[in-house]
Amino acid sequence: MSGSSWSRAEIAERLAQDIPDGAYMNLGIGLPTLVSNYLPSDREIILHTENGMLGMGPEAQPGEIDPDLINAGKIPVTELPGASYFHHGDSFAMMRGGHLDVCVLGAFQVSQSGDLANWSTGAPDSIPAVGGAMDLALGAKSVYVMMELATKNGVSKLVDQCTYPVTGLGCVDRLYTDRAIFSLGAEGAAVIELVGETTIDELRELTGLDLADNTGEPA
Amino acid sequence: MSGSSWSRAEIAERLAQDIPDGAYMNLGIGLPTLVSNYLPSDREIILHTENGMLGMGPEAQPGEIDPDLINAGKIPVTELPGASYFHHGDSFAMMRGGHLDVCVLGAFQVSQSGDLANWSTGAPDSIPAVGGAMDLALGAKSVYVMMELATKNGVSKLVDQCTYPVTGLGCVDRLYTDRAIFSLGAEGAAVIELVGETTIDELRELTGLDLADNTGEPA
Amino acid sequence: MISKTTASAADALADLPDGATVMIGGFGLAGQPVQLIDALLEHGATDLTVVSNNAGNGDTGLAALIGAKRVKKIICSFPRQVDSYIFDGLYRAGEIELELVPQGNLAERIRAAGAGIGGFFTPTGFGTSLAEGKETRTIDGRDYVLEHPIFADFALISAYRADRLGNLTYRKTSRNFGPIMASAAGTTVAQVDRIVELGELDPEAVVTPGIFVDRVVETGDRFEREEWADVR
Amino acid sequence: MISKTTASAADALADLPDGATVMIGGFGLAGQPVQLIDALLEHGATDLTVVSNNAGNGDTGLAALIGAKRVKKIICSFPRQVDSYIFDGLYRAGEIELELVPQGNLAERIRAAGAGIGGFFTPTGFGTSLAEGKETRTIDGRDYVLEHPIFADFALISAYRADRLGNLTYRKTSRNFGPIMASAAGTTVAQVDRIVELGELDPEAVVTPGIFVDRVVETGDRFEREEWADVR
Repeated sequence: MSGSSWSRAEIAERLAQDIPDGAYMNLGIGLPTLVSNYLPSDREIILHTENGMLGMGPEAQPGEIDPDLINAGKIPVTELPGASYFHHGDSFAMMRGGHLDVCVLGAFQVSQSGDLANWSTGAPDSIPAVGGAMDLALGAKSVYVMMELATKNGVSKLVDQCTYPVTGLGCVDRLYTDRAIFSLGAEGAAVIELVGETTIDELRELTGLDLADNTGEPA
Repeated sequence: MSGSSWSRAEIAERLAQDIPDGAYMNLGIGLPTLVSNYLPSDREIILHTENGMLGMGPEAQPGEIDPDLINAGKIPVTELPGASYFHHGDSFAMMRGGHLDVCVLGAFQVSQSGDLANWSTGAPDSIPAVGGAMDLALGAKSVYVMMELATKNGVSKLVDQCTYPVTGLGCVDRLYTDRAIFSLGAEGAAVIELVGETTIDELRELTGLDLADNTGEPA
Repeated sequence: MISKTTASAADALADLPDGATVMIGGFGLAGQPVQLIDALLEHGATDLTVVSNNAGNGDTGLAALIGAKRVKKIICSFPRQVDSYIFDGLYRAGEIELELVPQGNLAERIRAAGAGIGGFFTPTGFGTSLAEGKETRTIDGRDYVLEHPIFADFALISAYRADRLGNLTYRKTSRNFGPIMASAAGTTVAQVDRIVELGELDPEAVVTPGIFVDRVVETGDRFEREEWADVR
Repeated sequence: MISKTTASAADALADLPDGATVMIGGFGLAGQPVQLIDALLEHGATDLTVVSNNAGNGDTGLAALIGAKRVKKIICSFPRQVDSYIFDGLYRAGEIELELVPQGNLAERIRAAGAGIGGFFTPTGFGTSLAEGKETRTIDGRDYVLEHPIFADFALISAYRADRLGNLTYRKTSRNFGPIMASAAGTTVAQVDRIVELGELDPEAVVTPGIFVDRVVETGDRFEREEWADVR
């Protein structure tokens, strides 16, 4: 930690502490995959990949690459004892049916009521692609987003209303950022943990939101 | 064959000739199970049982009874090479999706447009029970009914409109009886084969229906 | 370390409340979770809604539970059997409610609950008395009835092998309702012959992934029982 | 005697007509029926609608088919990839139509086609631009979008083992769309490494029963290929 912000690795490390023993979890493509590096060794957490597997192990190393065994990011992975395979219909039924405990996603924007925008920037000349983003947004009992709180230009990505095309409405429960951890919901965003010397007032100024202070409450 | 009518076994034997090589077939509980005794030995016909199996073999004999291996009538059966097991959701999806070639059912009544009544007599004090009847009625590319054409009291069971509660509408393609074989459909019933000395006029009188004569056409 | 192994059927049902909706696997006797049903009777929970294909045979298992007046309502496809006299009597006396559902719609409604589907259009039952009052729609020239998911508080199922993560395999046609019921209940309890070491089950052949299973009770090798003497 | 074995991929696709809707299995390269796609390109059918999770990688396989302008429309969830330049170019030029479907809805719509479901209410996509113009409904407090089945004339899939009845097993995550696509097409063609003797496949572990498969083409052991060198 450097002063009042976390690196991406630190966000992932902090988030990993909140995954309970025995949880079934899906880590979205990109940033969220970092979380798997920090899962507490005394907890058994079972990873789901939406292309049809429970019990996914670490990324495959040279010498153990199997083209039939990949994750949703199409990266070769490994299989842990107790794994199982199933087809895409069953895999997305599992997600949509609310059987996973936690899903961790990246985002372009998140609204204080938990709307998620992470599939499209809406740029008119872009090739649209959604993949499993909209399913993942609804795909677990708890949906966590991890991202930097502001863009490189200093604009807050936690917003009142998403301006990017939404992926799902009211679906994000908790937001892990480099400056603070927030709970989101119909009643708005609340700060539940501050990073380093960050203050709530700084966050209110950055986001322009009337953030509740729940830092005193147990997570 | 005795004069102008067939026994139940003869109906089953005749129906069996119309099941093509390679067909996937479901035989309803009761009378239709007789068909399996007469399948031509030079044809390979694969039996489905809706409680989750393809490749069902003959009824189990003493010494080979396995309580985990039963048919939809809850009778112990056997397994043929190339069999497969699946759960009830998948089994009825297979039927409803039209993957079976033939389903053979018994009936209380069949209407000339192919409505089927075979699940309830509608008697007010009876305990209702439907099982898979309504699924089977829609469960194959071709649905065949086998039954005696008339009740013991001489009343036709091939009717203009079913008076018993229906199992499915317009679902029966062909009707195999002790007196004749009929095709059914939106355009009404047609006789496609007569048993022994039975005449179309006799059938018209018995059923009270304006039966078309398609006996000259190839089946 | 995750372990879904539960010491006894009684322990596995200890928190099952009065008024619960309970799915019970099995088609006839195949796949019936006999020990769990016995434990449910012993447990004493009442005012239950039971979802099961049949309504009990003879005077044991589900029939005994119904006979003990623990079941206020049953959702099933085929209550009437040659030996369903306990259900028959209570039904005629108006002492048990029946929701009769075509077997394929029963299966698909249970599957929908597990799969997060809010409703679906099925052709089965269209135009029949079992679809009376239900929304219908013609889609691409075919007629359908709208049906909704069936959820349960508990599912009691019978499987063949489990590991400590709750991954299950079944045996032949006793698979029937087990996998879909496991997906549709808040708490799924599976009785299995044997709990094997992690890694012994082939990941390609696991039928119910452990994510759908909360508690596993080991009930001993079925082949020791008289009924399986032929296939020991 | 039933035998679904077909001598070559070309034979298996001989009657595939212009204008057909063709499902193509695979997620990225895993489970892609490479030999069947090559045969489809060779076959020459055009004006195709392709249903597949992706829209091709590099300049081989599905990308080559698209590059040869055989595909008028693609229904998929994730066309844009680092190496999807052939699709990208044609799409930007307005020379290929795209129906973008969230991956879970794509899977469930394919499953619905195979399962005789006329339509279903799914929560995925509600409130997003991909549900614009679609019927919605609130059921028990949750918002849903009505989605309809996707049928195909042909499904081209890749599996691991088959028997002469067309029963299939898969290998690891290459299973993906194979089983559901096999159920949703008029004619399903599977390429497999090896066709084994009847009875060699464990009936408990068959993933796609032969009823869903029309033609099987044997393409040889995958472990002979360079990509599988690590797991030979």
